Amino acid sequence: MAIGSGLSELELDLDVFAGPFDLLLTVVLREELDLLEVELGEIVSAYVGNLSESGEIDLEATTEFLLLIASLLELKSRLMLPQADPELEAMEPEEAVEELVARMLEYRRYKEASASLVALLEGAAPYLYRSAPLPSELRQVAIEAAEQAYDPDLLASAVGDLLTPPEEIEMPRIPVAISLRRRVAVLRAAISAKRSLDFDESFGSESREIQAVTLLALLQLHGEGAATWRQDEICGPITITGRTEVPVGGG
Amino acid sequence: MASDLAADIEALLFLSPSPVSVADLAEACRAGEPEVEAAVAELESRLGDTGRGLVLRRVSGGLALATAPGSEAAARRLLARPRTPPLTRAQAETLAIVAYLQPVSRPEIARIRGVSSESAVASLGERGLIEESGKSRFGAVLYRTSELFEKLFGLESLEGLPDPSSFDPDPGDERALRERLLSIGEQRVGS
Amino acid sequence: MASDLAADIEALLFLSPSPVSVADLAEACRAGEPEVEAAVAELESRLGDTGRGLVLRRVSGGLALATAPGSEAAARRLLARPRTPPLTRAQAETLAIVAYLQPVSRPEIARIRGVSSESAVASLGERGLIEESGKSRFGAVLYRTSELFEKLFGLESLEGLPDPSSFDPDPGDERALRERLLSIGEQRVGS
Repeated sequence: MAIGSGLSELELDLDVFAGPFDLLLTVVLREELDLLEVELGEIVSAYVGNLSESGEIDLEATTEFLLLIASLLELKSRLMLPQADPELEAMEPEEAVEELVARMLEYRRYKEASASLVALLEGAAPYLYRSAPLPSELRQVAIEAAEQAYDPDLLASAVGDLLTPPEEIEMPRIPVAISLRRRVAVLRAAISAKRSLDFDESFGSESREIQAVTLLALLQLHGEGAATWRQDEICGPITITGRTEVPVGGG
Repeated sequence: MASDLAADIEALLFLSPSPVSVADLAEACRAGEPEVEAAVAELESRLGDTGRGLVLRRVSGGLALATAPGSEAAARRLLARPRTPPLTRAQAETLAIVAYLQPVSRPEIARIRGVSSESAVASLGERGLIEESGKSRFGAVLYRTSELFEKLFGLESLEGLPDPSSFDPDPGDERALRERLLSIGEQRVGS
Repeated sequence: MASDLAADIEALLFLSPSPVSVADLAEACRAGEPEVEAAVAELESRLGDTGRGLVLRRVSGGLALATAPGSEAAARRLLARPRTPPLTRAQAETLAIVAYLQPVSRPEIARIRGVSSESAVASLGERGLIEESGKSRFGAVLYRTSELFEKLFGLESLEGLPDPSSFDPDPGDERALRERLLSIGEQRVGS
């Protein structure tokens, strides 16, 4: 069992939350923590750090992580977007709220269902069933009465399946750590130098992972009101613009 | 004749290690299903008499004999078999998701619960309540509930699970939740 | 009171796979042995009534419930018929490993399949397709296929198992089947 990359082992130490990653979205879904307070970039860095330390990848645990972090990112980024951007109409905060409400309601449904299952189990517990081997006279007859019911090729083909090596899954080589803070600093410097820049032109030569974290940094600057961007078509060029004149909090 | 059939059915249910359907009882007793149904009703009412130690249960798609609840304490003392430990919160939530959405993969369970469900899935498997049921398109193992689950939870079939929509909060609660979240979002966007 | 005790005793004898002594019954029911004797007599007379499918037996080890004579034919039709529902993928893989590599231990099966195979082994055992065959050097239970297995697959002997090479993705590989399965199983876990 490769548990080196297990989510339960990813310990987080954030400003608003300390504990296993495992718990984080649960706490958000249970409304015990405001998602807007959570620094998601730090979680990604911590996970990537863990992954490269352990050197092992448990595919299922990694899928779980990606699913969980992706839904956190989506929810948070939608919550953070100002209402005013007309070109980003598709991402109204109302929609973010709808998404989060839907997630919370879905979780609640199964939480309630689990309580009813526990009650069913409790109600059925006093009924005990017999568990005893069949009397020998009934067991012996079985062999004589048995007729062919299965095709032996079933076994040969199962062995064939077992002899088939699992598909090689290309795992990206992840640099030891990509610091979100570092990317925020790089992005700030680039904006203050040029005020407006093209994402591909400035960061296109970096690795995909660094580009991804730079996008996270952009989200963070956007949340602070320090930068905005346009992308006129899906997968088209991204233009980043600094907005030094409107810091959040009116300072 | 009818009483002989009821006796045969009691004997078959006593011997059978798992619940037996009316169709299988009919075939084994060389009787029609309506006669079996009638004999089952007769057996049930006889078992319902005061002072009886056994009851008839309809579980997991068939009929089974079980001990009456009043004898549980004595039975557990004799067999030195304590009640199985209650489900933890994580196990109960995971089991509910598997029961309603089966077949379902672990990443999907994690998505709904917002938490990795590796150990809950493993312990439910160990308790025999869920079992593997093939793989998803992406190669993740899929899980479903077992026959033992239906037996231990007293369900005749999965149809017997309570309607999940009965667990949804009333519209007032839902609206309050939505408004609260929206106001948080607006504060944050801070104009 | 006496009838409650008779009901408890009926429940206890129903659950116990082997005969139970009066002393053990008394202890489990928290009653005196004379009361238990009286309740046993009451249960026996009640079971003697017409239409009951169960009888009380006094055997060397104590008391036991058994089926009343007259239901053997129906029991044989219901239970002496091997259960042959389609094998799940987990069961087919596990059975194939046991068939081609026997004797083989459960940990070895798990290493080849890349997942714990507890429930597949248990259900194959319950259906009589595989059986225990001693222990390995390390104390793990070893499994082999049963005589019933050969009958249900229409095999004269294990020599008749089909050659898997027509399903083998790499028939040129000269290594022994066990070695190949184990090494590919390890890749499966590692991925």
